[in-house]
Amino acid sequence: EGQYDDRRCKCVCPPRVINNVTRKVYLKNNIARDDCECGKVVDPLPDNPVEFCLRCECEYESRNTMLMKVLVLFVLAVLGVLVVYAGFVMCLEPLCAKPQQPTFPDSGPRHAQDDRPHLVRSASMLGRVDSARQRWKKQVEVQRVNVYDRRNILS
Amino acid sequence: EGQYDDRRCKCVCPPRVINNVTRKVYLKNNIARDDCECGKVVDPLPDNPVEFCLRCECEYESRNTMLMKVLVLFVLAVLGVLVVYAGFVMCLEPLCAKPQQPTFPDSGPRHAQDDRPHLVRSASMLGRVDSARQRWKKQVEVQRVNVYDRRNILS
Amino acid sequence: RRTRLDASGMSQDDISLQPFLNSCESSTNILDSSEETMLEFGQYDDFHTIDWVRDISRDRLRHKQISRKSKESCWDLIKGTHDAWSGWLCVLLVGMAAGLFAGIVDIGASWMSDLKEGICPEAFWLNKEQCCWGSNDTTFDDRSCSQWLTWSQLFGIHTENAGTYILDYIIYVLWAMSFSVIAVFLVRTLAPYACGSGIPEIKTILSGFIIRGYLGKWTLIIKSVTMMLAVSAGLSLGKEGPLVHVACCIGNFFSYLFPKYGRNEAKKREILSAASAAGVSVAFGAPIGGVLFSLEEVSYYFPLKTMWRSFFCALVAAFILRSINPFGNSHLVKFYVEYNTPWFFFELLPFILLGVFGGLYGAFFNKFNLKWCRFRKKTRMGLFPIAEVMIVTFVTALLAFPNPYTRENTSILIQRLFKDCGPVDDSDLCDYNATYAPNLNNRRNPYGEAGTGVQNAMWQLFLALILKGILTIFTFGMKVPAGLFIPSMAVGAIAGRLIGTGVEQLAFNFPDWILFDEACAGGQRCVTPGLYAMVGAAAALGGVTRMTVSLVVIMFELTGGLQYIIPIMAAVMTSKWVGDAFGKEGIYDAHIHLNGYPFLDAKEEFKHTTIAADIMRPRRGDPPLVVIEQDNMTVEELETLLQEEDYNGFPVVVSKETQLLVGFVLRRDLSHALDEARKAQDGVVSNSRVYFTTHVPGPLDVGPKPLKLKKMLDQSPFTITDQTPMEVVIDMFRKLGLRQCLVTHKGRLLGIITKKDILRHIATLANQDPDSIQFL
Amino acid sequence: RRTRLDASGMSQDDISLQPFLNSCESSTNILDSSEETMLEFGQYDDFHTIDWVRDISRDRLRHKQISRKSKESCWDLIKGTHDAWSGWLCVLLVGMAAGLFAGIVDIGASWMSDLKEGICPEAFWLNKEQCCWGSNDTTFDDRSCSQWLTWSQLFGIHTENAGTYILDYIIYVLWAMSFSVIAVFLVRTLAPYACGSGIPEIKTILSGFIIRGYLGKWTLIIKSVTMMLAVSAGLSLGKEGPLVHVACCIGNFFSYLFPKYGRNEAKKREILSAASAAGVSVAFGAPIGGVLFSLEEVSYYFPLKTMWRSFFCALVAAFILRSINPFGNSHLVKFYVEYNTPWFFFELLPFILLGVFGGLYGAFFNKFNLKWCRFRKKTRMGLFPIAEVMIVTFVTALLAFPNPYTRENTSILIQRLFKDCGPVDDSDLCDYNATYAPNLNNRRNPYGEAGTGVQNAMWQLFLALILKGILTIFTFGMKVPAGLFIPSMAVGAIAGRLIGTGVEQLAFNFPDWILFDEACAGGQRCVTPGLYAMVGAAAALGGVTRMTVSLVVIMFELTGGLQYIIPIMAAVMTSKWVGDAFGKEGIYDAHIHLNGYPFLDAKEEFKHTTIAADIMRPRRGDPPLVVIEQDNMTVEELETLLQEEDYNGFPVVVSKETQLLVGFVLRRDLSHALDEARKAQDGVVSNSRVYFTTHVPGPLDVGPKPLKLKKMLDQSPFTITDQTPMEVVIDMFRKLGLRQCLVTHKGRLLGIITKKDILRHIATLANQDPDSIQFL
Repeated sequence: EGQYDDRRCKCVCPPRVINNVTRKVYLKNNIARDDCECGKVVDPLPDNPVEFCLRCECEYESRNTMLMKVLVLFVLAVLGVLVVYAGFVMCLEPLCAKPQQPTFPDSGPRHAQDDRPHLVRSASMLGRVDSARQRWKKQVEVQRVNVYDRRNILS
Repeated sequence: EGQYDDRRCKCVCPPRVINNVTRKVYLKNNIARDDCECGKVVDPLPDNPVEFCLRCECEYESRNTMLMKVLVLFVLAVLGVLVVYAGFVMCLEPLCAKPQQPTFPDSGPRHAQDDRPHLVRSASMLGRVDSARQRWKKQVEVQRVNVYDRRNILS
Repeated sequence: RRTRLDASGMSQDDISLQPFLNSCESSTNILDSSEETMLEFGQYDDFHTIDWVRDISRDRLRHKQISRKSKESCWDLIKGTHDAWSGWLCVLLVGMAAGLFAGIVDIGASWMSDLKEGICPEAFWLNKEQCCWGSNDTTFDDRSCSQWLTWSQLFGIHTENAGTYILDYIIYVLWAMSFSVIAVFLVRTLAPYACGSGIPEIKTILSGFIIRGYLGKWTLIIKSVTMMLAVSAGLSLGKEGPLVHVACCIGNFFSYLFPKYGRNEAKKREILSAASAAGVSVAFGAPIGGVLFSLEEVSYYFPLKTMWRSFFCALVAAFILRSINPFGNSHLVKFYVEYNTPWFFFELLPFILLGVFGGLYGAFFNKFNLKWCRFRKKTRMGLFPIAEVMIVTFVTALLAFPNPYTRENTSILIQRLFKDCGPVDDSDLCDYNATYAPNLNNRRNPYGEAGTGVQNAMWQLFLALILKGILTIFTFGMKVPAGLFIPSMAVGAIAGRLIGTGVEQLAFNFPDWILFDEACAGGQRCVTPGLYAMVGAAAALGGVTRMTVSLVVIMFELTGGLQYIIPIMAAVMTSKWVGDAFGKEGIYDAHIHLNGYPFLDAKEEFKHTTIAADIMRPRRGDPPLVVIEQDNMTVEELETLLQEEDYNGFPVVVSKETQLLVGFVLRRDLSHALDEARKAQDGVVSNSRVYFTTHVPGPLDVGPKPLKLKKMLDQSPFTITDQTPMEVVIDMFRKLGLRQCLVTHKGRLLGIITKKDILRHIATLANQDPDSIQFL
Repeated sequence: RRTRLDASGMSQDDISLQPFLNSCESSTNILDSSEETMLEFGQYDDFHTIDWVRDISRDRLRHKQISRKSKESCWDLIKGTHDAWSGWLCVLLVGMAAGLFAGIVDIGASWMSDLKEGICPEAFWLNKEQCCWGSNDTTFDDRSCSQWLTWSQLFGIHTENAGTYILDYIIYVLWAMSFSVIAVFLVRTLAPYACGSGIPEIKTILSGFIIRGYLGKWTLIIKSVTMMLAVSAGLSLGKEGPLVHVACCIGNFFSYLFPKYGRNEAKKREILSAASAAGVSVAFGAPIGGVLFSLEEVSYYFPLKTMWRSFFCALVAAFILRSINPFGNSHLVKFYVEYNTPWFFFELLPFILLGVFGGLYGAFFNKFNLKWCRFRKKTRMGLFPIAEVMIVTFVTALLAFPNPYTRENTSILIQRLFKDCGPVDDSDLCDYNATYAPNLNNRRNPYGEAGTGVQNAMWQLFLALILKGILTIFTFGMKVPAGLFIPSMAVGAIAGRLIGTGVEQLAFNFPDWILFDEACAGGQRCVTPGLYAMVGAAAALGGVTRMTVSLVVIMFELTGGLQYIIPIMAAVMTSKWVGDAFGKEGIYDAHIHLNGYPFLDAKEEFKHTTIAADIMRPRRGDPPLVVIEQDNMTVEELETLLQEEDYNGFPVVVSKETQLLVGFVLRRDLSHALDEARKAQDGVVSNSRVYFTTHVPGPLDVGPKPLKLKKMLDQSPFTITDQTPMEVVIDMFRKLGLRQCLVTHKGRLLGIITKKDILRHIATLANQDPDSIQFL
């Protein structure tokens, strides 16, 4: 019924009692910018329309509900994927993979010296992706150690 | 007759023919800020005052003619003094004083090494002023040479 | 100065850097051409400081190569042109992406926030305001309508009683808890660097520090998403600081598309500088304020060079965000207001009072937040970040729900406080006992004695002030994305509105007081409480962050009226002075110090009269400086040296006796070169001589084949004499972006000063623990 | 490097400096304390470059003395506090005075301008607008009224015919001639430095150059007065640039009240930087724009440090000027306008076109103005400045009177062009064949087919465009105060209005063109010609000056609407790029080069790969560098050295064989010390040895009493190696504010590089005449 339209004209007028309700705001959806005038928006016009309308202030407003819908759905999708993926990383992987304790014996941030060789060796696409993921996981591990365990950055 | 007052209320209204003249602007001087309303400014109000006045836009404005008067007179005074003094410096002084040609033999800007001794010697007030004036004159001379004769600065 | 440095040729890097590293690797033949060497040896290790001079020189060489090449063929000319324009293209992309991200975050966060209270069943993707946007049954300018259902209504209970209140209460708390748990879980699992505000780290990174992954793609995605969640959870935090971090991540991402920036850390920071301007621009809808923020707070080495480009970037971002129009009000921020009422001279007094409040609040907040953060850092408490977030969220939600001013999103609260009461406002805050003419044409705002609504609102606001003021201390620093612009502004705005309403009532009841001059004479309305809220917000924010010009300009752009600059400036100035009296540092600098980042503040003046000899290593009694002789050391000796010492680099001298300086060689270059030479098997053996000179004895010499390493010698290390005043030395480090500087006396090498030495020296002189400076 | 330097201990100075010089002199005992030496040896010669590092060190020592003293007594504590606050106090005074001067100039100039046309006999001190301000017989929003009499009316002729026209014409020309003659006469007689715009010189001075008297009191007074005269003469010039100069004079004046600033050239420039911000602030009513102008164009050594203080100064100045309210419209500039109409996307095309026009005009203007100025400088024409001004004024007045748009003051013209046609505008520019509803409540602006009035106006404006465009070339550079902001803006505004009206008519006649999208559909008014005028003004100004951010912000502050930033930015950007394609320099930089000021641009990037050894003196084949041995020269030898060589300073080495650098001694310090030692008669004779070392052979040595000069040795001269890339060297000179730098190789002194060498090198690489660099 035009409830979620993208264009409206909003008139703010002096208070007036209609059907026992004091009314100040009048809206009309889906109206052209040019038609945004008191006379075309205020539905039961009072007896002195000119004087009444001179006291109204009408404003044309527009929004984009389609964009909002798309963005909110996008956000929800991303959020869902991330949560599932994070759950996978957190819970399942440690079970599947062989136990691999994070070892950071030295006090300095650790560098994965053995990364590039991996990369160079695995020429296939799958291997590449896998090695990138491994490297990413190591990086996250380093971040986690810095932030949560050693707490030396991001107070 | 309040012609040069400091406060006015100016109403811009829809054009209206009064005494064969189309009038849009109505002024009223020397009026309080609170009274700056169409009803109190537009003198022969038309028959439909409410509707007419709703279409007017009134603005209260103020200025300071006293300040303008003082500043303009001040500017005139300064200008007069400067012109007279410049005339004196330009025309009379060369006649009174012994002819003193500006000598700038070297290419670098000249420095008046013999200024401070003057200053130290002349302890009296008059002498001080005089020596300051002499130094100022030399400085102006340097400026003049730089700007007009050698034209090396202020293209 | 003994920093740790691993000897791996190239270190682990962001994934997106990989193609460049590959191409980099394939052409690494360091003994060939000095230009190649310069171009390829550009990677830094994690948590190290970059060498601005070196990077800028690399860029110049690259530029020269390209412009030389571009005369050869048409294609190269196009490539050259592309290179010349890539800076503008890059900031254009960054600005567009920053605007888009800000739009997504704005829409997502406002939708999720309202999810705590209810839903729009017919179009669930709309938030409360948008749900009621076209509702014809709106009678007043209010936000509720029949389309929007609270959760209890959704469950079919349409009466309002204690039961529905408690049901809504529980659902509110549950939503808040689940949002924050998801946020902290995502951060912990996928991108730990996404937590916090990010501005201290951005400042440090732009001053030339490397934190690998801090501006990575995962950080970008996780921070964007969790930012929405954290805001929606109703925590006392904002998304403005994190937006700056997100913008910088975007800048980092796009800079990899342009080798000019992606492969040169110094040049990349030009893009980051512009990106941070874009971040502030979209966070506050203030492009000019963003540029000034970038200039005043963030940029380091090139304050003016990038200004025009930053401005462009900030404008593009603002333009895109405006096209998205996330709030449906055609402004970039929720709390944009446009005043037209004048302010009067006597009001400067309450404004300055607000400044004092802001300064005191800033000092209070900074002190206790720092204490709490230090406590978290040092004790076992920091080991339970998830539990901490859950507890804080629970407490926040529990305390926030009963008070209408804390229940709603903080942005909406600020908007409510900033807004002046209009003729059609029927909220509590505008409940004045006033009868006013219906002549809407000269729209008079309501004015009169405060009604019960206003009195209630004052109490509730006061409670909200205390709640927000205290909760923020515990919230800022938690392991979720958390900015403090919004909560600080909220605290200031509440205080401002309280004082503003007080002054207004005073002026109404005693309009003839001498103080009110003639402004309020005749019962005229002379006080705008909304303006006080705005000034208060500026003051509180100024007290916490100690920003100056950029803050004033941001607030000015929020109001859009030049005439309010003077009140805002008066308050911010007072706030800064009062705040400085209790503690010199803004919250960001304090966090930088807390974490011990190697940040050499560009604005602080060094007031002491020490000289270089006091700071330089080796100190009196230390073993002499480790140096390399230019033509008198063997490969083996150098290898031993590299194993025994862990300095970042070594000065090369004519001989150990004369100590005449020849140049400086970096550890990683040297070790790489020795490795390569060993591998190449062209006759270099352990007792081959290493020559850093042009003239190398020919083959008629006896002995093994010599190794020529002159190409990798930095022949123009910065030197100062031992008598140089420290302020000059510090100025050199700051302005030229040095990493180290050699100290000489009468031409002979005496010692070395590094950035870390300087930071420790400054810390010592300020009676702080010099060992707090951690990295380098 | 062979610059001339006289040996007088202290040079001639401004009069107000005298007391300080005296006190300075009385305590000059250079052999006593090094601190004293540092504090007192601070004067520079005319047309020399200051040494920033040295001056900053001097300030630090002074600060240390004061804070040490302030613990002693209560009075000293007060003095210490005053010293700490003197910066703020000084800029407060400067801001207030700048606002006052701007007010006087504004009122005086607008009054005198109208004097050419007539007078207000009942209150002669009011200009035309103010004369008619309260006139009740005003029927339209027009400026003429019965109180204001033209000269012919004053002579009793009340009919309008050819005779009165000619009479008014003659009187107009006469007034113009007399104003300009008085102006040029006053400038020539009392303060020749008051002529011109002043901005190139201010830029140079702030970069560390000394021009004695350029910021003196006489310059201040004469420039203020003659500025009004020049504007009133109707010449094609503005008062905005000169206002910046005047503000700097005020800054200089007040800095002498505070020894911290008055006696330290480097510190004084902090005040001058703030003063220039205040100057722009009052010139355009744009405080933020002023600060950015100061930052972008003028400030040099301390871009960010003074920003907050500059902002304060600019705001104070704006506040004072606003209180004076010179135009009676409660705005700071005549041509302030506030638009509310939106702009549409398709309009970017004409805006970019305007940018192209602006860039072309800028390039054209810069080229021919420079040619004309060079012609004036090099030929005999420059010897007749008074005649030149008279001729130009005569031609200007003669051509300006017939055209109503050139007859009036340029500010009024710009105001007229910027203003959108309102419902009550009845001027030619708003003469549309349109009937519109009398519903003033939704005030629709007139819109329709252009009437004859508009068509006439277009022709007249086109003629005005050509006239202004050409006359400005000959006007800028004449020996009267002359800014070019206003004429450039006028040219751009005319072009903008022309194009804007064209687009408007196009949109009216073909509203359905694809280009106009749906913005103009249904005959809606979609084009605001006033906005085009504003964009055009920005573009033309951008083309001439090549300002960027500050220009956009200034224009934004003139309109007060954030939404117009994007059009303005698009135009300014295009204009800068188009302008840069024809010539890299803005007009100010071009004039700096024309005059050969030693200005090292802080923003230009050095793109070449030369090294220090290429620039350093002595060149290959030159005689070796003149050095002083630290303990091996007699007083006589040094005196001979000083007589024979005219270098600014001499390096001190261990011995001529080793060339190991010990320090650097300034010529004037050395010669002063030798003089003093000779005068003191304590045993120093011609063959006394001079020692620059700490250890001096005791009295058991044979020979005359030695002279110890270690105190005056600068033991920390800046050194670089001969292999240092020039871009690093230039960066050091720019950022650290060096005057000279010593070049070493393997610890041994090789040569020296001065700022002049660098400037000449840059000029050579840019294919310019290196000898154009005159001073240093």
